[in-house]
Amino acid sequence: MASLIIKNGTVYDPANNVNGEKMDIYIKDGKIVEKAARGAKKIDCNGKIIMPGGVEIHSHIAGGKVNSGRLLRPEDHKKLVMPKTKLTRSGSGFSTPSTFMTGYLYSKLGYTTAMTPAMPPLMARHTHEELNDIPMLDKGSYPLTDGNWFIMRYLKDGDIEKAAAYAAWLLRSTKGFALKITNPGGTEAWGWGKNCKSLDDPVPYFDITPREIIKGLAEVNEMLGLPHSIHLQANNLGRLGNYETTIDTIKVPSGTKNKDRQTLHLTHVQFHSYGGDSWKNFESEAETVAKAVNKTDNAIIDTGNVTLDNTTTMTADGPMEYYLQSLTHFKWMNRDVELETAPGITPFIYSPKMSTAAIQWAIGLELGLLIKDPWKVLMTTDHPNGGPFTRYPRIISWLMSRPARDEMLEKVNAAAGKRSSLASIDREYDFNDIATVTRAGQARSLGLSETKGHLGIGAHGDVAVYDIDPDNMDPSKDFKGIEKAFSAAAYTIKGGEVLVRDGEIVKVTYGNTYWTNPHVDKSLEKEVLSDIEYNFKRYYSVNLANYPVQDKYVKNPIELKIDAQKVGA
Amino acid sequence: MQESLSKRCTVASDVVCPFCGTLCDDIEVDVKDNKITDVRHACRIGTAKFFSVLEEGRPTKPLIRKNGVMVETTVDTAVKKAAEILKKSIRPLLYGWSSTSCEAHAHGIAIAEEVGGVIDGTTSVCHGPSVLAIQDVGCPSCTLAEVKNRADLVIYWGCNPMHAHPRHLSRYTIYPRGYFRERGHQDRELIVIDVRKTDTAKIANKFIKVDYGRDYELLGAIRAAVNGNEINAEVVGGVTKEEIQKLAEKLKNCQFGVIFFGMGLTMTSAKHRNIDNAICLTKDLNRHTKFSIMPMRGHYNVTGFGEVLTWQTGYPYAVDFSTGYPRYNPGETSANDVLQRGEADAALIVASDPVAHFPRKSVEYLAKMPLIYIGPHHTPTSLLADVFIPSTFVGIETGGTAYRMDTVPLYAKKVVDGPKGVLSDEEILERIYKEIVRGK
Amino acid sequence: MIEVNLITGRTIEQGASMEISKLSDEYTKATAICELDSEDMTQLGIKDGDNVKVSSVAGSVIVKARNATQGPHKGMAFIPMGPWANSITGTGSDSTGMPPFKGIDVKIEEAKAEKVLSARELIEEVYRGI
Amino acid sequence: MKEIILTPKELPDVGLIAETITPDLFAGKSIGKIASLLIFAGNQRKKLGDFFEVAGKSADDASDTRIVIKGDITKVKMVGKGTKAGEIVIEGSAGMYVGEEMRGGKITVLGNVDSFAGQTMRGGELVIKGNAGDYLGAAYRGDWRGMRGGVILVEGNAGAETGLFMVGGKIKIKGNCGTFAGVHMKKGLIIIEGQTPERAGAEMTGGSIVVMGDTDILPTFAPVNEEKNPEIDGEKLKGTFQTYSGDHAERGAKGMLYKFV
Repeated sequence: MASLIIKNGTVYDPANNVNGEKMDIYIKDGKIVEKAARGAKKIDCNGKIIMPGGVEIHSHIAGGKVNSGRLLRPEDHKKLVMPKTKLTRSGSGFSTPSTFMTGYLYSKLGYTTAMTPAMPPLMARHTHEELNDIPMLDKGSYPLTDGNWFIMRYLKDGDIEKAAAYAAWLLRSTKGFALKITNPGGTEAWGWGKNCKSLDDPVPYFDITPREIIKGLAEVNEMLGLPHSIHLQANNLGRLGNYETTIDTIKVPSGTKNKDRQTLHLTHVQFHSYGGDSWKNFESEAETVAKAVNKTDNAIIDTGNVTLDNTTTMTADGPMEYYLQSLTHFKWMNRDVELETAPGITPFIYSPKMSTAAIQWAIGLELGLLIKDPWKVLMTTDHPNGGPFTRYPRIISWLMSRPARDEMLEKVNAAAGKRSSLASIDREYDFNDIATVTRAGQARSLGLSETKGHLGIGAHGDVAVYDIDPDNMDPSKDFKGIEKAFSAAAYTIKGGEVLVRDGEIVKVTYGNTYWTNPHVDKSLEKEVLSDIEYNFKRYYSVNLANYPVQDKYVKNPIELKIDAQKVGA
Repeated sequence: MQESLSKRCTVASDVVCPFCGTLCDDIEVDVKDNKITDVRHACRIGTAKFFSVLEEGRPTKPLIRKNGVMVETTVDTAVKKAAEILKKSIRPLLYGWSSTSCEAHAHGIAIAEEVGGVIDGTTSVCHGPSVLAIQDVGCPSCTLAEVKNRADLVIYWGCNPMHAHPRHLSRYTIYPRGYFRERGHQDRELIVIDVRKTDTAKIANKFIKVDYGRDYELLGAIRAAVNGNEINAEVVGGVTKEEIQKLAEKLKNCQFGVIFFGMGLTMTSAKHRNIDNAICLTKDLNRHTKFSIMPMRGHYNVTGFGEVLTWQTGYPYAVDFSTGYPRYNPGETSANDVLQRGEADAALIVASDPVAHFPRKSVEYLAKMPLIYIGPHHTPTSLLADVFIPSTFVGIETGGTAYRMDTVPLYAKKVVDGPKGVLSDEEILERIYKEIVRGK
Repeated sequence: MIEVNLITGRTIEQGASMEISKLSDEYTKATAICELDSEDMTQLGIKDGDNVKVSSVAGSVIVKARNATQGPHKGMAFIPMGPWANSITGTGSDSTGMPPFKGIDVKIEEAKAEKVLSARELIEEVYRGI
Repeated sequence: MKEIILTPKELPDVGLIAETITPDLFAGKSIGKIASLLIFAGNQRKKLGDFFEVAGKSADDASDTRIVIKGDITKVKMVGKGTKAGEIVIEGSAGMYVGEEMRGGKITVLGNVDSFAGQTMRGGELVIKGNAGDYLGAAYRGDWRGMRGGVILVEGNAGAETGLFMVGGKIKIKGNCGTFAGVHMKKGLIIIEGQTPERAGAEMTGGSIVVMGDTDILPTFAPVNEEKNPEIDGEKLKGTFQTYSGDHAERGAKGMLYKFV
């Protein structure tokens, strides 16, 4: 494997407290090393900035729901196509790009890792098949546990250890990385066309509340010692006045502790910071939510920015997608998954002229700017829900430049200025902040900060270089230049290999898929397995033997073995 | 596999049946001396498929047409010839795919992209119209055990599972006991809507006979009734207004309803608009209760081909790579249209039999062009082929991924070895691909 | 001669025999048939098992008449999907991709003296000359 | 106005994709440059000049450029795609997608056109002297916003699903129209001077369809009243019309069907 010296660049590596220092980075055997290796290839980055490769904690890039979104939207695919080249496969899709194209597009932005957040366990094989067809990135996926009958019953019975043993089995069976919870309880209620409207609204026939599910799974997560915390999409996404549920939710797992990271990752909080009781008086409650995040030490969030595009919404929150299509009358897919969850999909046009969309745009930015500690707020669009990930450079320009935001505030519906605090916020991100919310913080939240999201010794040789000279560029003024530079990495280097040069793909690789494998006490596992066997025969539509994802479905796996044998012992 | 009886006799359990989109995964197959001796739990057609690997005179050697006669050749020569035909063609059609694995699909798509061809699946002549409808209005659906556990009202419209998906009713919909339907079929009502009293209709609680070609009007009238609007006719499609209104009330008042539909809707007058209206009815019903709808996908992996093609190109069938990027428009880029317009100049047919299942005019064009066929049996298509490379049976002699009609993916495992020297579709296609890119 | 509406589709016999082999006698037996309503058969003056000629604008084919078991459906004929049915299915797709496999206007005449071809014979006769 | 004359040579059976034939791309180009524009013949990247004799002169501005195609181009797809200004005259029949995504200017076809003509049109004028195929002035697959503006005039007949998901503009057919005219229509006007067998306005929620000849009206349309010499979207119609509202399969549908009596 080639060795590299990345010379003369200005480095932003917040995890190692390197904030805009001119220094050289050495890579050998795919990792960052202390000294230049003999014969190493030099890359001169004079007048450029250097960051760790981008890390994405929440982006719907693979799996049944994503593919249903693609199927649903030929008109979206016609809008953006990539022809085949000597090096790369062809593809199509603006809001839901095809797999090969997804990898290329992320790589062009300087990203080297992306996690897909919502995998119905029964469909896990599908998610992995797609992940295998996404080049350029390290990947992983989170099995959904929100409406899981086993989990709900164990938690209801107060049998937290069995719930943990089941969760361990589920991660192993799906080759999943972390526990995802989407609209806890609400997805099972959706089996009957209903929903859970507050944290204490019980799930029909299961006699358990969303609050109990979240609390229980947070405990399960820490009991198993998983790298990432629970990854939660709170109840009431997109509903008026939902900020109260959000603030309530942040407090639920406050009893759980972890010394290295949060115990709750609350996702795409833009969609959960809504005030008002009718769409006419819809307003931002981002300030209130940001305050709650500032106060807590157990939760961090990602933003879920709205980018004002014609996009495709997709979530395991079936009732929410139903509600959304009932407002727009657009086409709508629903895909309830037996005993597990209930994804839905519908297109959405965030028109800048619409007051709602303009306010949603403002909320995403407010969250980023009002949460004081950049380590507590990660930049996402909940791709493709708030907009496609290809808009990240634009969001970066908004975060770094008040004039950029002012220019937008002029263009979009005036409600954005009136019913959010965005117009009054002066804060502008610096490159260190950007590196935190797009890399370092994401890696830390995932529990992968040893190897990802930084440029210290031993880290993966994943590096992004952008054509920005920090000494001669004022991001606040030249926000268009910022957007342009972040749109096409000067270099994207992954595992020490140059994949992108001057915004063009120069090499195609397939990264690793991360999955976690916690082992609990053997006798507990046996007990839970016999329970699983009993219920599978009766209530699933597939035989138990055909459920777990076979090894062959994971290309280049990285199995994170976790000793959790104290559970049940 | 567990050992049983003698050393050479094994029982493979949890085998996935590679016949229809029901994708039963509870089959048991007895194997002795690498021969299938018994098949349990499968339906009549599934059983026939497992035993068909034993067909006498099954082709094991590739054939190439020389001076009008098919002569035996080696796999290498056949692969080279196939690659040559595809490279020479300026608009090849790559068709079929429903009866092979997703692993094979991926190689097929790579070939289509490399040679700038049109790739289409049997969906085109099956649930293609359903796809067009879904793309226009969406599709509220679910996996099959949702039906098993919750459904109290099941409708089969324009489909006849007793013939085409024989275990559908017993595994997923009517007969099984479910979590919320402990008494099985006693807890459910079955309605069949069709132009004739099919064998499925005969076991229904209610059979509604619709006039041929009037499904669209009937669907519209039911929607009007569900939505509280007047119907401006006394009889629609042979069904009285009162009966339509009663049916609408029944649909609104069930707890969990589902519509399964088949070729009786996709092939009949109005085609995709029948499905469109049926999906919109399902959407309307979700304002009142929980309702889902699902196409009865025919071949065991027709769904899988759509999935792979969609994630790799963005579109589920009828994809044209001639401009270097995927382009899609059934009616233009679909197999029968390309053929009947005379726009293809060579064809690669895999895991399907268009000569048996396409209209005569399409086949006339197929017969005129260089034709490559890959499949395990001699078929009407192999009879017209210029290159025929026999392959193994996926799910019997070769493992591979398949997607059930509700898009649940399963691994269809191998239970016996294929005939000596016979490669899988996946291997053959990979070799053709390598031959095409060699030297490029 | 009668004029009826033809639909084509699956039967379990066609399905099972197809999996055995489309070149088998079982397949011809299961698929080279036309299910007719008893009233229509009476009108034609034929009985179960007699050969009939089915013609559309696209062509014609000889198949065995069978009593419809999933009837009654006077005025409607059913031929299982396969090469016999497709000898008479029409052209075009109304620009949807889906050819007309159901709802074809056909004429049916008794053809007791004519032979039902096997799949192989049918293919060779119809297409080999092309 | 300056004219560029394209005379088709032998065209391949596999057909051509010629989205480069539009005044917007011809304007300001020399004959040689125009002849070297990209055309796909199957998977072959070819030059326009490989299939057409190119003569005449283009103007600097598209709006002053007229393209005249002398002959039959039934095998050629996408002529005039995205045209914003200028004129195209096809003195024969044309292939699929004529005037696709057209925004302005005028395209005249003296013969027939194949399916998908005027797909997702936004403006301009498309005149077809012969017959049109299916999906005239329709949306692309999956798009719920079809034709948004402009005028399509067909002097012969049109096929199925004319004006699918139409949200604006006008389509006028002097002859007969196939099934499902104006299906899913939301806005705009379709006038069928001949007959249309059935299902006009299926699932429409807005817009107007006028049928002068025979038609079977869906049972989900409700008779409203009789109107004399109505004026719809600026079109003055002569005679008495029975009006129907629908399609009441949809909730709150406000589509109008005018049937000549």
